[in-house]
Amino acid sequence: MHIKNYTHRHSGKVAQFEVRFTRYLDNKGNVVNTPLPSWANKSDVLIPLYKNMIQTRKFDQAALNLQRTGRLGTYASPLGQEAIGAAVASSMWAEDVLVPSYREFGAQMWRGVTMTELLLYWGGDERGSDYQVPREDFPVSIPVASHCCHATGVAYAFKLRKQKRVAVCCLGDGATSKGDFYESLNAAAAWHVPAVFIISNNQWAISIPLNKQTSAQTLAQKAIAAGVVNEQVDGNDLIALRAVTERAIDEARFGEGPRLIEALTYRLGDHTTADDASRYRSQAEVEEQRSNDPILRLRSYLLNAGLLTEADESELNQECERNAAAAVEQYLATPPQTARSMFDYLYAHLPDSLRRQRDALAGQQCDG
Amino acid sequence: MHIKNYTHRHSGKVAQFEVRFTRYLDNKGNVVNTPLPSWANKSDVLIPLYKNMIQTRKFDQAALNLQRTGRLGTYASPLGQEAIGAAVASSMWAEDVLVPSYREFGAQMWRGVTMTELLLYWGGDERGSDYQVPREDFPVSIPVASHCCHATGVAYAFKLRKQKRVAVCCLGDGATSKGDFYESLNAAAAWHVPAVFIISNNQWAISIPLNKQTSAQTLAQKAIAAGVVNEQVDGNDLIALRAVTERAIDEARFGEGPRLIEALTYRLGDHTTADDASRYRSQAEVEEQRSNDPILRLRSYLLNAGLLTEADESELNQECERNAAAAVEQYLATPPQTARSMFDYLYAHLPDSLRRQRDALAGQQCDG
Amino acid sequence: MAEITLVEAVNQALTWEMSHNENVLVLGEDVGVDGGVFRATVGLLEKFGDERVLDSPLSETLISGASVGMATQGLIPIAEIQFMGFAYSTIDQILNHAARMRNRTRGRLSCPMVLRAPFGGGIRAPEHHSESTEALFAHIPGLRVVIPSSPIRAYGLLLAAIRDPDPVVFLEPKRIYRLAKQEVPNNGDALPLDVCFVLRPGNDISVVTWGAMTHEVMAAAERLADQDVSVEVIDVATIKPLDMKTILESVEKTGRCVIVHEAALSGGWGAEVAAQVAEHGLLDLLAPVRRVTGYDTVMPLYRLEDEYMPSTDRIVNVINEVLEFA
Amino acid sequence: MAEITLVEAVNQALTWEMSHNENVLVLGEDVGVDGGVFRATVGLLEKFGDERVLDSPLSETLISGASVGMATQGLIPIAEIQFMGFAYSTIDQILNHAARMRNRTRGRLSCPMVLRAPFGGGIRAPEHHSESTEALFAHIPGLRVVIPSSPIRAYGLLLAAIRDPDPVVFLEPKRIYRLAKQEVPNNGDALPLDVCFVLRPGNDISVVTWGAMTHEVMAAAERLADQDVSVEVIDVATIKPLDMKTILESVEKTGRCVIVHEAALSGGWGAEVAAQVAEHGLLDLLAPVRRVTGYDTVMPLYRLEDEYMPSTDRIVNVINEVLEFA
Ligand SMILES: Cc1ncc(C[n+]2csc(CCOP(=O)(O)OP(=O)(O)O)c2C)c(N)n1
Ligand SMILES: Cc1ncc(C[n+]2csc(CCOP(=O)(O)OP(=O)(O)O)c2C)c(N)n1
Ligand SMILES: [Mg+2]
Ligand SMILES: [Mg+2]
Repeated sequence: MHIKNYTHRHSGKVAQFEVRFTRYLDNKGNVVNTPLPSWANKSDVLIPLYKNMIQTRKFDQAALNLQRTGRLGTYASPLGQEAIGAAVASSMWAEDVLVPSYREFGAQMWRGVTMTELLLYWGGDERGSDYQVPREDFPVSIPVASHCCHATGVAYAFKLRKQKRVAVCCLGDGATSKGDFYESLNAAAAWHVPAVFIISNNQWAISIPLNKQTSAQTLAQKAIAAGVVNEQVDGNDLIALRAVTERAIDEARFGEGPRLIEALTYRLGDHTTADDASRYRSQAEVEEQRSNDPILRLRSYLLNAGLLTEADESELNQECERNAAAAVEQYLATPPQTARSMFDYLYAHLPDSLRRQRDALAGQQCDG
Repeated sequence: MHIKNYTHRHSGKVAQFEVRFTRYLDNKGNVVNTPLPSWANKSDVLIPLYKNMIQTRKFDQAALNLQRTGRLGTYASPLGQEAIGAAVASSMWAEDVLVPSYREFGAQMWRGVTMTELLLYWGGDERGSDYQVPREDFPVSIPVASHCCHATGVAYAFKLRKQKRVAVCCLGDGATSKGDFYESLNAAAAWHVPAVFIISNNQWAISIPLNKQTSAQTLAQKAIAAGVVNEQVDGNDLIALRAVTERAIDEARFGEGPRLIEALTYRLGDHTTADDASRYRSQAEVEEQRSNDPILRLRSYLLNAGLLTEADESELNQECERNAAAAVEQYLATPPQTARSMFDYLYAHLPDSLRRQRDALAGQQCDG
Repeated sequence: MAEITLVEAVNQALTWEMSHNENVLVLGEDVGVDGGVFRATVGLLEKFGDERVLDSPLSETLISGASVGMATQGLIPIAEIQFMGFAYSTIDQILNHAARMRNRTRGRLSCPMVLRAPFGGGIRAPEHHSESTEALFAHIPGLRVVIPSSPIRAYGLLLAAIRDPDPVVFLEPKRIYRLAKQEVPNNGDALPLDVCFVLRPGNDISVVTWGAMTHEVMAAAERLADQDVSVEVIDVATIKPLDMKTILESVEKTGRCVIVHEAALSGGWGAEVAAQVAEHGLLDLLAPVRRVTGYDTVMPLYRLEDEYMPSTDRIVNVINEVLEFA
Repeated sequence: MAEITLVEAVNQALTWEMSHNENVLVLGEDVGVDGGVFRATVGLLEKFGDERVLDSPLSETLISGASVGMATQGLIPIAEIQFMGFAYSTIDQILNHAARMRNRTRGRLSCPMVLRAPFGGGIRAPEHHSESTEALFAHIPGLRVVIPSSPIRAYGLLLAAIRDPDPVVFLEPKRIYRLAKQEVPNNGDALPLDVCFVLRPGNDISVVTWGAMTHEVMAAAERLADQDVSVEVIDVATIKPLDMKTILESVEKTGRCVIVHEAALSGGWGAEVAAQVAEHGLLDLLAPVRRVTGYDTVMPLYRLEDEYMPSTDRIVNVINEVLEFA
């Protein structure tokens, strides 16, 4: 038994869509698409971005090391995805708000979150989310995709107050399967707010590869469901990424409505330190992806373009390593919060009924 | 200050989509698209469908009358949307499973749900969901879109058991804003299960018009986010609807994966009897939509095509009216359940700890 | 001064606060042109425009989650969930984000939002429209849960909820939306949160309740007064955090306690009240604390809803049993 | 027979039941190739194939809702939610659909599904990974909530949960996933649901607990035994519906009762136990029922988690206070 050969005739097309893709550099750093953006030959633009990527990687190494030696909790490495944070954050204004996932340290650091704060957070201390610089940025969201709603809300506040600010939300490929991602996108468009959603499509959500996550050919097209302008970009190509994010954020800022960008990248490390990726993906796949390393790619481009020397580079590396080491030291030297600090920020004013509990905590008992 | 004139160059298109639309009859019942489906000149196919639409309307009138006279609870009228139920249900096999919204009485009745059962349900009696005929069909889902997940799950069961059955889910335009709708679609595609989602786009979700609900130009395109084949159809054109639903359901049945259909229609009545639509939409809009009445349209077509005479029609009307009246009578004559029936179906076996409560209920007290 | 209903008092409070604080906005399904399915937001769109009276897509998760985002920016979103039966998908946002934003950022960000929802049975509503699940929210640390029981308290408590710097779930007993009218001075005066209200002083027994059930309890108290039984009626109002001081003082005086709520017995908020009375008031108690509640069943469709909900008769009976306990 | 851990016992039960009932399937995030982030489903994919061991998209609402659909077709889906902190978006499906499918269709359709989730603190996990919110589920009529406290009980109770014709939320205390090993005969024998287990008989005081806390309570009982205090330890196991018979019989014997759980105090499931003990056991009680629980705070990040959770010391102290009460 099989399907009849139906002959029903469509009367016409009522909508058409396409997803476009941008890449400037191939994985050797060669230019494959011209003209390049105007800033692509400016070292004052590119070197800070490159440095942010290096710093992110040095931080990552330090954090992994702390974790392995029992001095940090479960930790999620951004290895291989460093271009995204640099591109996104450098396309934002200071007064914009970042609503990050748990893997966008580069973006957070660019905006002023310190490595010590990041370590405190992953080291189990709430003070790590009390960012001293980007005071309005969100703490990382562990519940996947739930923070997309926050970005829509923040962007709504900007619109209501006629502020030229943008809420930028970073999420993963796995996050695009969640309903709150879709609801946020749909409402952002319906309300026409300045929110930009950046998907770091690193091909894996823990052990779930993209093709088990969705049958959509691209993640960019998820935006079509909400009527949101979208595009796909090579997420390991800093030049392409920055061109795309800069435009999207700018457009959102100046009233063009929300945007969605799918950045194609690859998670080179385990999902977190609690994960063992060798259980579900081949070493060959990972090895192949190493040649796409965004840092190596930008490095080749910068060296070729004469924007960076090997000497600059080694200095940069050393500086970033020193910074990471200093943060580690500061982190390890930070005394823990007192137990009763559990009550300090629970409410603006601790309700009377909780005072007893707080006081009992000192005496090691809790019975209302 | 305005947006810079960005020049970033896309490297190419990575995906393309279109939404197609089908209509065979204009709103006067004239054929505007040929060839018609093969069954479009068969009275044994069309008259039962026409009758189902008439029956649905007669039921609706009876239910509204009961509600107005205080003998039925809040009730949601399908006025103006009768073609959808007839087309969808007649495209299903008996062993398929319908997962309906609260407004698809026509589809439910076609499948064997009795008008008495429908009245009992809206009259506040659980027995109204104990359908004697389509034993596996779902009861209506009041929480909007939550039932989409059920359709995906039912379809998964069919796939697992290699049954050639389809789960058909009916939902409204408002439902497409909910995350569970999207999650269901995405998983249905990822799992490649025989589920068909039918959106009755009646342009309103209570007082929210479609353009406040979403910025998507069509609702069919929401399926693109999940990689689901989709199309749009004139939902007041029974011929087009049936052609489209029959094919989609057949394709799903024979392993082509899920389908989504957007049926364009209009809610001629209030949202429910608790609603007063004149608060938020103009009488002129409603009047204009009356000319799109799906029953009148099919009637004209049938009369023109010689498939129906005015005499047949009046007989049909009378029969449907009698059926509705009989159901009303049966409904009103049904004695209420006992109070302790609250416990009868709570669990397969009532836990000991609840026996006391059940017994206390007789004695009018509940204190554990 | 005209007398107004509870739902009108909600509207009056919203109007007052939106007039006096431009950071306040309302959002939800049908809150704009329609004025809300219960008309709680009627007239706001005309007064404050469609940016501050925001009809949202049909997405409860988004409504609550976007409110979190707005609140961190210093707006005070008042989100309406159309019925409590559709509020469960907000729990993720309320529990994982709203109620802990201040704590997790050590005070850097906070979440001054209000989530309003009508709840409870008794209006012959369809399936899923009549439940009372306040306990699900009240268990969440960092949250406040407030339930008014009269027009005056709806006005004063809603103003307080809006002004509170932390998230508040404000549950409106829809059965009494239009049951009784009161004169409610529109003076912007809030009532205190976190304290119970003694609706009727008495000496023989303390009856603790909230929301619509205050009406059955007051009726029971009236009836018992005829038998010379003096019932103290306590309206908890802010069920989370719980003002046990007022309740325990009352029980100290009366020695007997009955708790009344519509929600299912097991794990209902009455359990918390009972547990605390039994712990801290044990020596005062002359009889066991009893609860008169809905059953541990699914809220039945409306034909049987009156059998489900505590009636004045049931309350009177249990009070009598407690009084007779020796 | 080899000794196995609690999580291995879960795996053993899943394997047994899937081998003996082809209607059983598991679904969830990472349950297939990865074998679950805690390895509860390891090996199942190889044995039963990817149609019965279904890696799902990252969508908890869908996982629970699709399970409802499957269950109405007579499948027995065992859905894994990776951590309880991500289970809140399932409440809508569990409360509005799963737990009332049988009731709302008068028995025509039913929902024999199991929703498994690891819960609780103590493993230095990231934010949102350590909460205990069993009370949210336990308040839902029509549901069962089951919590094992040892490998043997994990095996027997999970088998029972899978075979139960109604929906069961099965919460696994992840702190003890690998804490202790036991010989667990793999014979397919289920343990009974809806009854408490007396882990240790005693005469002086009844301590009621569940999940990981049984370990602290047993340690406390050991320690008190040295002081000649005889503690009866009751593992509630099925917290909903609640077997008060066993608990009340114990309190009748001991006259004293302490309840211990990790979850926040207010509205925790201990409130229900305490309320019922206080009501039905009032005349037996020689001292107030006390609760030793987490605080009404947000579960702190891991540096302070030990301060949050009831320790053996805290439990011993409260037991001593209750024993000294006169
Ligand atoms: C709502 C929710 N469900 C499950 C988890 C457990 N979890 C943590 S990360 C993750 C995968 C996320 O994948 P993706 O969105 O692609 O981000 P990536 O980790 O690859 O950066 C899962 C399932 C979670 N944190 N939140
Ligand atoms: C989850 C949820 N939120 C809110 C409601 C209240 N409500 C009932 S119907 C409705 C509008 C639904 O619109 P649509 O999906 O277009 O279906 P229609 O009523 O037009 O057939 C709303 C908001 C609900 N039933 N469920
Ligand atoms: Mg990923
Ligand atoms: Mg509609």
